[in-house]
Amino acid sequence: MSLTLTALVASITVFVLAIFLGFELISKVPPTLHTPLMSGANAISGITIVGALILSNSEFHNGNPGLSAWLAFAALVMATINVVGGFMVTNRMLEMIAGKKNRKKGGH
Amino acid sequence: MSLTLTALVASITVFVLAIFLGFELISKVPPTLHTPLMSGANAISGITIVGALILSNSEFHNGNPGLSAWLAFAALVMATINVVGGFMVTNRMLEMIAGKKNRKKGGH
Amino acid sequence: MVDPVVSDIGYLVSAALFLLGIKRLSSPKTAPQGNRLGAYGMLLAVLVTMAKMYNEGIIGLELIAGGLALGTIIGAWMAIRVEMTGLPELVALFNGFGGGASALVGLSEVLGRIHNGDVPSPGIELYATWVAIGLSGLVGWLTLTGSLMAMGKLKGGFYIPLTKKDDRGRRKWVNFPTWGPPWLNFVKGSLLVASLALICMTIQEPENTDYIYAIAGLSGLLGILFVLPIGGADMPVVVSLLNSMSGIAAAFTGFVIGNNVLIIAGSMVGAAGLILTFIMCKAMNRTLPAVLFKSFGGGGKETVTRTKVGSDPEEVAMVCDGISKCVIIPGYGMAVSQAQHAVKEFADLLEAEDVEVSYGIHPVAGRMPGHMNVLLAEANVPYEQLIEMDEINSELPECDVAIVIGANDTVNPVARSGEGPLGGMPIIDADKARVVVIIKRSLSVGYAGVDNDLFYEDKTMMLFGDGKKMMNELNAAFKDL
Amino acid sequence: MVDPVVSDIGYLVSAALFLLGIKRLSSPKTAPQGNRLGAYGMLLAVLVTMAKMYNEGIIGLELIAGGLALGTIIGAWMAIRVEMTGLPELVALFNGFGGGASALVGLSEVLGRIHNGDVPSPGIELYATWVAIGLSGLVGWLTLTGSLMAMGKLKGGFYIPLTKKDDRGRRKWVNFPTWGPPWLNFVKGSLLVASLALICMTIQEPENTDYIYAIAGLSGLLGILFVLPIGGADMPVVVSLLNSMSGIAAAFTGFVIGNNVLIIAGSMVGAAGLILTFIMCKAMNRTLPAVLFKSFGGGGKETVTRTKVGSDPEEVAMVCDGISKCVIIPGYGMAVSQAQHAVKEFADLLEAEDVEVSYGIHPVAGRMPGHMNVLLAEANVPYEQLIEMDEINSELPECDVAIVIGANDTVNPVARSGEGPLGGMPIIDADKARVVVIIKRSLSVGYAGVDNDLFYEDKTMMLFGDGKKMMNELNAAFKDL
Ligand SMILES: NC(=O)c1ccc[n+]([C@@H]2O[C@H](COP(=O)([O-])OP(=O)(O)OC[C@H]3O[C@@H](n4cnc5c(N)ncnc54)[C@H](OP(=O)(O)O)[C@@H]3O)[C@@H](O)[C@H]2O)c1
Ligand SMILES: NC(=O)c1ccc[n+]([C@@H]2O[C@H](COP(=O)([O-])OP(=O)(O)OC[C@H]3O[C@@H](n4cnc5c(N)ncnc54)[C@H](OP(=O)(O)O)[C@@H]3O)[C@@H](O)[C@H]2O)c1
Repeated sequence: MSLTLTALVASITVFVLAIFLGFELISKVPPTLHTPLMSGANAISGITIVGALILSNSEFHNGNPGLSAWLAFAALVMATINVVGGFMVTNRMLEMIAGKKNRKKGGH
Repeated sequence: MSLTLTALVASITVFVLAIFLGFELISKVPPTLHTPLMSGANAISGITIVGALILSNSEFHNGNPGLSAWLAFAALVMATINVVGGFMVTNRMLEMIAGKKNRKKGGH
Repeated sequence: MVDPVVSDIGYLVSAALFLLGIKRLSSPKTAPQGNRLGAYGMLLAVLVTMAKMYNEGIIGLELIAGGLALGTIIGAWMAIRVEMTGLPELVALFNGFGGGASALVGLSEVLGRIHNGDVPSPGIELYATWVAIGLSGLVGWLTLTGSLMAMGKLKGGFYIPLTKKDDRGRRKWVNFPTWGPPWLNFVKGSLLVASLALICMTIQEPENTDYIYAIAGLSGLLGILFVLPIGGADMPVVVSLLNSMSGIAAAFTGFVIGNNVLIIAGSMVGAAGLILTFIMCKAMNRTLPAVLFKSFGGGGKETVTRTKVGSDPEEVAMVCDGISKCVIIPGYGMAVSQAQHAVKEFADLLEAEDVEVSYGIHPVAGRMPGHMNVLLAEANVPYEQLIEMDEINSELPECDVAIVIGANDTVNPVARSGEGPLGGMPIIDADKARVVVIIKRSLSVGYAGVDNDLFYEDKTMMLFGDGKKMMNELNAAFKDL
Repeated sequence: MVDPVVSDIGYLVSAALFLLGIKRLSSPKTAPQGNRLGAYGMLLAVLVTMAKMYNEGIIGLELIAGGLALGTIIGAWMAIRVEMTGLPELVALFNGFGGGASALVGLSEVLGRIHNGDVPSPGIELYATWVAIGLSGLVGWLTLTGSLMAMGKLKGGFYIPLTKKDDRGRRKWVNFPTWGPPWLNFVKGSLLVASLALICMTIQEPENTDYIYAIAGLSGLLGILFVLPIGGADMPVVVSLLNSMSGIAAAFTGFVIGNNVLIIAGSMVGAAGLILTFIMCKAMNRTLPAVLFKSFGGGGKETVTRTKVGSDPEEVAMVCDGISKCVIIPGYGMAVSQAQHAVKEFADLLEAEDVEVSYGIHPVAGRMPGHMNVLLAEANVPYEQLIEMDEINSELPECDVAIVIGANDTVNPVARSGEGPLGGMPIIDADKARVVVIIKRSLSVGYAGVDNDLFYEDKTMMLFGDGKKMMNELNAAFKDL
């Protein structure tokens, strides 16, 4: 994983573009959606789970997990909680807000 | 300039992000600004001038410009017209629309 | 040879799904779909990573499977078990976990590299990686401790275990501290500068783990001090800001392990979270610096000295008989006592008598944005009857009875004076109605800790008691009329 | 060693400037700044490129300096010399140059590589580069020929040189053809498919230049056929779409030469241009497929059979004396005759008599969006007096005199019937005013080629003649009253 300058600059380019994109994505959010949006975005920031997965697999010494493997394991647990819990709880909130309306449409 | 797969995918990533960004950038434009916006964006698409510059410098054979150098030259002229003319004409339009207002504020 | 491209493209698709997810989450109709898209994106990213690892040979299978299983069980259990009133705390907690995970990944990477002697020689790789590790640690640990603080503040406090139970059967309750003298801002600034200096020093001595741990310690402390002075009422804004930071931490982690999807998703969440923070500040009528650097609200409860004679359900039922327009204004108390179903029943009773019923929803009623909407939707209140603040305020002067259930700050007329902790917050003008009925357990103050003159007005009838119980009694009384 | 990074960062900054430029261009207050940011971004990109070339050794200095100088002179000269009425054509022309430049860069690269024997062996590099070259050619040539066609159509036609001059001293004028039987869509489809097939074939035989030239030929033809069936009135939409394409072409060129700033700027313009295209369609009350695949408007002028007695300036001046509200509705004719200053003078005269004057601006009056605003701003008409269509329509029933100067389609009541080329286009309800004065040279039709019943109504006074001349005479008559 040796890092070249060009690769770094490419990563920075992606970083900058994504930041701009994030700014543009959200413009007007009705108050009802503030919490679900926050919660959903939070779940997405659990993407760090990818890093935790990779390190949980690589940081072994002679087949035994070392300190850093256990740290990666802790990271994996935390990230998974964040991801699974985050999306589920967001879903629950949204079902409360929007789901009911839909069910009503069908029912009445 | 040998192209690796990783570099290609990185470029595609940038491409996709920039397209999304372009979509998000413009949401509501008052009719008055349709033409200046079109004209300004057009000037920006003259960025191909960078490519024309690079090729105008590289496509030489034994110090003499070959066909492809002349093509690059033609591209350079066209792109420069697009860029210079485009920004100037946009500026003229905008001065008509906005500049007058400002001058008025100062004047009256 | 083709494999890495497939996985890169998989990551790109998952980034696009996140993007669409965030976008859809911000509009009412598409929000559930947005959340699903985000989840699919995450699933894809995990699967792609697993496939990649499988290709390269899995050595830590137990660790991975165990971690995923454990995290899934805990996360799902928390998400299912949580009560609606506990949602904001849970979001804060999850957010802290996200930040912590990013910090841990960075830590794990640096320790692993040092242990394996894989520290790059001075040059661009060392600088970039170590700076990214330092920054992901700084932002990540800060997010973790800050979010835990925020969670505590959102709960408002905690019961001290083992203390004597009072007459209502509850143990001693202490409020979560809110404390922040002006000089604390200097301390916070110094901590930040010190952490950044430490990051520079890690570059000089990349093998020295002390610096890494010092960064963790300082930034953890910074997170605590950051949230300490902020009042509970401002917590949603703080959580949103911390959410933005956990995104940034993930993006830095992406630089550490050289993965674009982390960079894209993380920085997108970081930017979107920041915008959302500003939007929320605006909805609460505050500025971000005011929220962050001036302590406010949620702290010491004022002692109530004035008194007011309570009314009873029968009297209120009589007042409500034969009116033509009633506005119900719910607040945090309705959420705590789970009174929404009883409220809906009351509204049905009134509507059967041809009374026009609507609900006045204050944007920050309850403890999280949209709290009331969620609860009332759960009780099947038609969406059209939920009226936003500005609109209901123009209707209230023609309203016969305003029923305020468990709300306090959001109807406190002192806000109009522009002074004190509530100063300038827009409120629902309940006091413009002909008669105001207020259902709460006592005359005590609300979140911001400010006394409410509305209770003592002549046109106000106080109905003291638990929200749900009083609503049920009111319904019974109304049926008996 | 550090140099390439500096230049990469320079490119990144310039991409960010483009981004901010586009964003600011879409809002009235920030638009001039947006344009400037875009120009700075371009300047930066050019400087960075030159610095990079300087580092690597400049060999084509004469070529580069000559090309830049020539392009700058021509571009600046065109931009300065153009009259306001000619703006849309010029934008179309510039756009075509942009597309052509991208196509030429691709062509130059591929010919250079073949000549130098630098064709990669089959593999990812060959595929990616050759596909990018093919696509940049396809889109680029199409943009070039399509934009030239669009330019011709925006002019409306051309004088045939060397023909006999008529009594007004003008040579014979032919309209630009608009022709598109339904089967033409099949032809266009086949051309597109054939071009794509050719791109696939270039990968098989990368050294075969015939394919490259064939792509250029086919896509050039495609551009012509693409614009041929579309009526002049829809040209701004087409130019906007072509603008989007020239951005895409630049992005593909970025893949060819492996430069991110081209990719970012190009694809951003491509996407933003597409959105703008939809916005413009909406403003003209049409859908994009309807614009592109059904021919409409701008074609054959109908012969006028009915007659109407003209009025004279003195009569109109008398009608305008003592009224209280006057609405001026300008159109293309005001632009052609440069009557805006005379119009403003007339408005001043009326205002001196305490008449309330406002201007009714139709979104597609003239030949480009915002055409009227630009002209009237040039004549120092206060911005507040320019009223948009919907708003002025609610005022027109109380208006004493509506002065229509050089407008036709935009006030044609037949649009309300929903039939014919104008069917469904929202119009300014000039016919609701008490008296309508129409200033134009004849009874002939406007852009869409549809006869206008408004001319023949009793309340309508026709003032036949060149717009500027008639306005000046009207001003003189009004002063003489
Ligand atoms: N929505 C958000 O995003 C958010 C987040 C955090 C903080 N805040 C802040 O929270 C406040 C919200 O205002 P609000 O008017 O909704 O609530 P509030 O001002 O906090 O008042 C709630 C009232 O409900 C009463 N109550 C508590 N439990 C009850 C029960 N079981 N039955 C009946 N009543 C009960 C309490 O009085 P008794 O003790 O006398 O019963 C209390 O005065 C604002 O200050 C806002 O800034 C909002
Ligand atoms: N704004 C845009 O984006 C745009 C772009 C392209 C096309 N269009 C289309 O253009 C039309 C615009 O409508 P419009 O009402 O502004 O214009 P119009 O319908 O094209 O009518 C203009 C009228 O001005 C008269 N005129 C021409 N030269 C004149 C002169 N020197 N002095 C006085 N009158 C003169 C012409 O009549 P005489 O020959 O009798 O003088 C003509 O009937 C719409 O159909 C629109 O869709 C708009």
